[in-house]
Order: sequence, then structure tokens, then C-alpha cells
Amino acid sequence: MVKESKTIWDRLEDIPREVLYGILIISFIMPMLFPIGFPVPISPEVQRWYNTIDNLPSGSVIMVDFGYSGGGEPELGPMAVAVYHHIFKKGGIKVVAMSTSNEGTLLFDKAIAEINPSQYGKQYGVDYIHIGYITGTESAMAAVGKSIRATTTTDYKGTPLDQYSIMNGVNEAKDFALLICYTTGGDQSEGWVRQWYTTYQTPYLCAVLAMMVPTMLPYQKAGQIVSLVSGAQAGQMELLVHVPARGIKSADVITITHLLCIALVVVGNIAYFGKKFSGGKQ
Amino acid sequence: MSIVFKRTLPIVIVFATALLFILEFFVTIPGIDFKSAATTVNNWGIILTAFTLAFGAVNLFIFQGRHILRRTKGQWPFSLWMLIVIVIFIVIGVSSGVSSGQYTWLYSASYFALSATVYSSLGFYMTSGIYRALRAKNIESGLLLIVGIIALARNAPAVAAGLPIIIPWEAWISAVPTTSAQRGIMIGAALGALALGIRTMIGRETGFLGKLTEAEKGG
Amino acid sequence: MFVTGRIFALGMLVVIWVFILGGMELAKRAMPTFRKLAGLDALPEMVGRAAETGKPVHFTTGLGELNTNMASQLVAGLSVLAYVSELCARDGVRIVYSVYQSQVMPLATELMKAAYTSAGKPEDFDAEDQVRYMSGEQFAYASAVQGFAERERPAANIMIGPFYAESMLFAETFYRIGSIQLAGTARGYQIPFFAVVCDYLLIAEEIYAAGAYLSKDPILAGSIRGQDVGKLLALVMMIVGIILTALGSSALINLLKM
Amino acid sequence: MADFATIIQIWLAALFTIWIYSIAFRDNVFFKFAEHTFVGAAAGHSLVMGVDNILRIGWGNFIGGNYIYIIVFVLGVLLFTRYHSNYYWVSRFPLAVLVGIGVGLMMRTTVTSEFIAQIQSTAGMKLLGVDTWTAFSNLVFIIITLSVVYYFIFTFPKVHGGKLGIISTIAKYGMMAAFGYSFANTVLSRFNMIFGRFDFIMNTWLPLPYAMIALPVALILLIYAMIPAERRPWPKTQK
Repeated sequence: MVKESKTIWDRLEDIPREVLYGILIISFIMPMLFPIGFPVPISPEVQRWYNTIDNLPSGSVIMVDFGYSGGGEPELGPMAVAVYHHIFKKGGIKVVAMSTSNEGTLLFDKAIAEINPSQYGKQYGVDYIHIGYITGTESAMAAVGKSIRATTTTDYKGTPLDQYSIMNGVNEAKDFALLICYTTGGDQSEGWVRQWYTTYQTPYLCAVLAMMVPTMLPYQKAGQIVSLVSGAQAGQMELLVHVPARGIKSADVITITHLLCIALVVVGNIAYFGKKFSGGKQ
Repeated sequence: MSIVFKRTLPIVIVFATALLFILEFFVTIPGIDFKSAATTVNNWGIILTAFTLAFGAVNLFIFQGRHILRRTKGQWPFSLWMLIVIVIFIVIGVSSGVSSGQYTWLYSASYFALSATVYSSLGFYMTSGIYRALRAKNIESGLLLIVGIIALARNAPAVAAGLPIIIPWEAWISAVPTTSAQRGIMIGAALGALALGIRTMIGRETGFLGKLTEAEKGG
Repeated sequence: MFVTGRIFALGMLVVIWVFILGGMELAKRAMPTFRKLAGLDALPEMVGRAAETGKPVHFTTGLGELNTNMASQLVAGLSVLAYVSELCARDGVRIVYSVYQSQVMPLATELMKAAYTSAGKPEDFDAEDQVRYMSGEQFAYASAVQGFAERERPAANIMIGPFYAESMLFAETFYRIGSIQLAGTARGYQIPFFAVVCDYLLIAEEIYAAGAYLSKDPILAGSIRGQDVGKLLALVMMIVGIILTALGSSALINLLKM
Repeated sequence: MADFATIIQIWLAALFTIWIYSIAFRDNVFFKFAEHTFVGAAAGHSLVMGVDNILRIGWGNFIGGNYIYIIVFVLGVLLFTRYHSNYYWVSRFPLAVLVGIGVGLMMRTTVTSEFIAQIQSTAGMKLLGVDTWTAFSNLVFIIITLSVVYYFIFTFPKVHGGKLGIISTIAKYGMMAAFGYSFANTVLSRFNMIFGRFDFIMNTWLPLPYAMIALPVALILLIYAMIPAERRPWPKTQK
């Protein structure tokens, strides 16, 4: 076997993955150690989401699905928190939450601890509530749409729903002015279109992982979703609501690491074409 | 008789249940209360699904239990640990409840951290994938690459702020080619899902029956 | 009697039902002909390359179980496995199938044995070496497959079935070791990774078509025929609707809203 | 200062995070430990949430006077006959109810939300009476949607023959652009998740006492665990 001498292009193409990972880790850590404070432009979908909530008449009731799993918390958690801030700041809106993800109730507790609703004078059971994780995903959505009390008689802590004033006169999909879903699963984001929008025409705001946005776009185009945002846009929501938190903090890191990706694509292609044109074909 | 009972009856149940939900949605027949029937069955389904949530743990007990009994080299201590973790979760979760402080502690210390990390670790592979594989080999991959770079640039908040020209580009890519291609795929997939539903209802898709005996396969 | 706003939908459901059942009935009499699938056409070439280099072919059907809604993707993957096994048996190439679902093992062994038999080389099939149970856990499975890839450096890698987060991992690993790759999945989130990395691609519904075509199962092929008629109907409705909209009429849209 | 239980929780979460990340470099025993913990925790958590639903919803309905729920409990228990080698078929009856609900709920709405609504939205796109740019965008949109639907027609080979092949080419270009967009978005998602973990390590764990010392120790141990046993400087393994 003849040992071929490696050209510079070969070497460039064969950078060990450990080196690539090392560079990636550094580009995550550096902006965290030395924050730059890059600007963040607001995109139209986030603005539309904000306006939808802003235009809700006082006394409206919203259904919120904590449908994300712990894996997606870094992305969707900040969005959920920012939107709660907005709703509580605006006032006069009741928020009933449920979960189609089995981690939802625990993540709800995390979000509420971050929001601290008492700073807005909001109380559990009066202004907001969580009726628990309900199994079955689409079956759960359909069941709750028909009748909450026929599905579950208690909140997530096991206290009967009728002991909470927020639940007075709230029992089915028609009682809700708006549906919000935060999710890491296509079954959830699409399920709500099928089980609530298609059945009851409830206006629907949907926040998903950025990677899920493309498959959800046709629903937005067809008017089945009022606004479709990715959790990665939480920073923009925080800016609109004036409660800067985790979302905005990631802006520097995301910028630097994305620039790294673009650089990697460019270098990778230079190596590829360099090899091709220097006659290094196999 | 036996095959009818074991194989045909479940399919009849599937058909009848599915039909109930379809009828409830589309028609109203005076004198027949589809809605309350469907509501009841729907709520039954939720409880039944709750029972199925135990399958994962039972499967692991059976499968990992085998490793432990056989003392599979390099594996059985891990299998044992896995079963211990399951037991810890069950004991704390059932005895003190899922909204208790103890359970929240357990969840945050293990499952939450682990699942967040496991899924994020794919970001590393993506980086080397981007470096090695995102190549303009032909028109198709070139298109993918150009769109990918524009979207990457737009997703970096500061790049979008400093180079605002890419904001409308990305918006167009998202609203026109991406949405339209996804819509085409969606229409096809909807027909596929409906066809699957129909095959299931008429007993031509029997995966849910589990293992079939030779006689049942012939049926 | 009928709920307003849902009448057209009910009608459509009935029409699709008729298409699918009709397709199945017709397929029992004569199998429909399929269009060329670029991905499938590449298979003989991929196996041929493995024969030249003397390296194995690797096959995986991803995750998912036979008793869930991922079953149809898994079944499609297994149909392709049977076909590739026959190609490999004929060219004297070793094919290794990495198994995730223990319940699939006996089924896959049967399929591959039958393929080797129909190629006239039943003695070449070594079930223990060629049908390998890697693990029933996602990342353990992924790292076992990665380990296999790095040790044996297969000339070709074929991935068809329901893939999850491990898709990128597989595609990147096999790319790095220089395997020529064919990948297909109907799980929308994973298709982009395969599109980026793999040489040949079966996009979404194409894997069902590939499975039905190769298995010659009249139920599956007929079902696809029925769906195709549904797609033609969708195309006609969209084109008519666009023309009517351009002419200022919303007749079709009103009909759809019925 | 956080209480002791919280400190332990943070330490555990931090170590698990580092151990899981180590797989990106090489397989090792710490990763294996963390992974098995993950799988066990997922199964345990899922079971616990199932019990929560059975008690909170099922039992709640039962003692609320809905005695018919006793049937559901029996059916639920019957689901577990799937593990019995002779009576596995009994589990098919409750499973059939579940499958029937799923299929019914899916079919009745999919036909509207993913088929008719999409056709309707495409059919309503204007090519005339709008500005040139919108008309152009709508035209591109319509062409790609139609050609992608066309691309997935399999059993009429004639529609793809000859010059008509161009339609499939357009469809492929459209889909490739869509995949490029999805790919970039996935990068964003995954990087956001990595940021979440790094943020936790750097701003929650490292400020704790001794964490700064523990981090390098943990990393050295990890690197050691990644070296194959026979090549480790210590302990020497016999060949």
C-alpha cells in the first residue's frame, strides 16, 4: 500500500472532532465570562404574540399548556416566564394551566418560582391555577375541551377545583378566549390545532423549539395559529415586557456560536473545493 | 371461535370506538347522545393511558433483570443501579406526591439535569456535522447550504441587528419556500395518516395486537 | 343532522375512505406500478462498491416499536432490509443489521435468511454475526452503532425507519469513515440531517412507497395508490381554487368551509 | 446561601451534566452511569405520573360517585397481561379501546386541519390585484406546494416521465431549501440547550464552595476513564 502524502486540504478536512468541540466550548464560555450586550431586534411574530395578549379584554380566561419536557426548558422556560410576566402586568386576565407533558407540573413550579406572581399581587387559585398533568396528549386535549370537570376534579396538588374562585364558570373550551402552548413535542403543537382550533376555533398561540418551527409554519399560514414563535425568541419577549432574564442573556452566546458555525461552513467548503481543484480527487 | 374472540373482537372494538368519535364530531342524531358517550370513553382512555405509563418501568425490570441474573460482564452493576433509580423515584413519588418538595428535589437533581443535557449534547455532533458535511456538492446541497447560512446568520441576534438586510431575506425563506414545501409534505402526510387510520379500523394494521399466532396471522 | 362547517370534511373523509379501500381491492388483482425512487436505484451501486472494497454494508431501522404508530416506518425499513440482503447475498457482501427492538430480531432473521435463500446462498448467512442486538436504549444503541462503524468501517450505510435524535450522530459518524449512505425517515424533524449528510435520500412518504414496492404487499401498495388519487384530488382542488380566486370568485373556498 | 439539600441537588445535577457531555469525546464509565440514571429516572418518573393520574383523576372520579370507573381500573390492570405468555391476548381489549380513541380523534380532525385547511389556504392565494412582489411570492409558494404534492405521487409513473420530470426537480429544490432552514433552526435549538447547561454550571454550580476545585478533578477523572484499560498508566492490567 502506498502511503499518500496529506495535502493541506486533507488536513483541513480532517480536523479531529475533539478540536472542533473544544472551539465550540470556548465560544460558549467566552461570551458568558465577558458579556458584550449585543442588540436584539424584535421579529413580527413575537410582536403579534405580544399584541394578541395585549388586546385581550379584561376578564378573559386563557388556557396554557406546559407541554415541554425538561430537555427543552432552557429554550421554552424563559418564554413561558416572560409571557406570564406580560399577562400579570396587564392584569384582569385569568390563566388556567394544564400539562400534556409529564414533566409539565414540575416545570410550572420552576416557572412560577422565577416569576414571583405576588409581586403583581396575583394569587394561586384566584388569578392562576394548574389543573395537572393529564395523560393521553390528544385525548387529554379533547377531553378538557369538552369538560374540565368530567376529566379532572382537582388541581395538580389534589385540591378540588371548586375550592378555587378562578374556576367559577370555567369548564370547557368555549370558556377560553385564548390558548397558549409551550411544547417540545409535535404531538402537542399539532394536537392543539386539531383538537381545539379545528373543533372550537379557539385563537391559538404556539411556542415551540426552533427546530420545530418549519413543520408548524403551514398551520400559521392557514390561520390556524395566530402566532408561532420559537422559545429561542424569548429574549425578544423579555424586551417587550421589560423583564430581562435568561432569554436575553443568551443573545451574546448565540451570536458568537452561530458566527462560529458560519465560519466552519466556509472553511469546510474551502477545504472541499481546494481539494477538488488541486486534483485531490479519489 | 377462539380466533374470532382473540383477534376479531379487538378490531371490532377499535372500529366501534373510532366510529363513535367520528360520528360525535360530524353528525347529530336526535335521541342519540354521542357527546356524553364520547366524553365517557375519552376519560376512560386517559386513565387507561395512565396505566400504560408503567410499561417502560416494567420492561426495564424484565430486561435489566436478566442482565443482573446473568451477571453480564460490564453491564449488570449498571442495570442494578438503573432499577434502584426506578425504585427511588417510585417510592418518593408515590409516598410524598409529585408536587412535594422531596420529589421536586429528586427530579431537579437527576432527571431534569440529565434530559436537558442529553438532548443538548447533540449540539456537539451538529457542529462537526456542519463542518464536515455541509458542502455545496451539487445544486440541491448548494441550495440547502445557502439557505442554511442565511438562517444561521438571522438566528444570531447581533448579526441580524448589524446586517438588517438579512431579516427580510430570512422572513421570505421562512414564509415562502419553507412554508410551501412543508405544506406539500403535510398534505401528503395527512393522507398517509388517514390511510393508516382506515387500515387500523378495518383490521389491516394489527401491530397493536402484539405477537400473533400462526393461525391468527392467517385470519 | 350534519354539523354545519364540517359537512365537506365528512364528505372528504368518505371519499378518501373509498379511495383507500378501492386502491386495496384493485391492488389485490394487479399490483400498481411505482415510479422510480432515486434512493432505491442507488442500492445495487452501493452494494457493488462494498463488493469491490471487501467491506460490509451496515443497516439500521432506527428506533420505534412494532406496536406503536411508528410500526409502518419500521415495516418499510424491514422490506428494504430484505431487498438489500438479497443484493448482498448475490454479490457476496456481508450485511450487518443493528437491532434496537428485541422483538424485531426473529422477524429480521427470518427475512434475511429468506433473502439469502432466494439468492441461492443460504449457507452464507450467519445470523449471530449479521443480526446484532445492540441495545434497547437510544444513546446506548447509538454509541454501539458508532463503535461498530469505527471498528469495521462499512463501505455503505443504509438507514430507513423512524429515527430520532441519533440521526445526526449516525450520519456524521458514517460520513467521517467514508461510507456511502442512503437514509430515509418519515419523522420530519430528522429529514434535514439526512439531507445534509447522506448521499441518497428517501424523503418522508417515499419510505412507505419503497417498502410497499419492495414487499409487493397489495394492502400497502393499494393504500398508496388510494393516497395518490387523494393527492391528485388535492392538486385539482388547489388549481381550480387558485383560478377561481384569480377570477374573483370564492366559490371553492366557500364549498370547503361548508 | 442555599440550604444543604439544594447544594447537594446542584452538585448532582452538575456532575451529571459533565458526565453526559463526555460522550461527545469518548465512551466512558461515568457516561454509562449517568445514562443509566437517566433511563431509570425517565421510566420511574413516567410511572409516578401515571399513578398520579390514576389516583387524582380516576380514583377522584370513582369516589365522587362515578362507580363505572371500576371497569376502567379492571381494564387498566388487564393491560399488564401482555407480559404473560399465555394470556397476553387479554391485553388487546383495553388496548383496542385506546387505539380506537386515538384513531377516531386523529381522523375526524386531520382531514380538516392538515388537508382541507391547507388546500383552502393555498386556493385563496391571490396572483392578481396585489403588488408585484406579493404576486411573485405567492406564485413561488403555489408552484412549490403543488410540485411537492406532485412529487409524492408514486403509483402513476407516467406523471413523472419526460419533460414532467422538471416538476419533481422543482419540488426537490423547494424541499432542500426548507431542510436548510430547518437545519439552521435545529442548530439554534441545540445551542440554546447547551447554553442552558453551561449557564447552570457557571452561574449556579461553580460559585458554590469547592466547586472550582472539583471541576478540574472531575475532568481529569473523565479523561482517565476515556483511555482504554490496557493503555492506562495505572493500574497496570495484565495482558
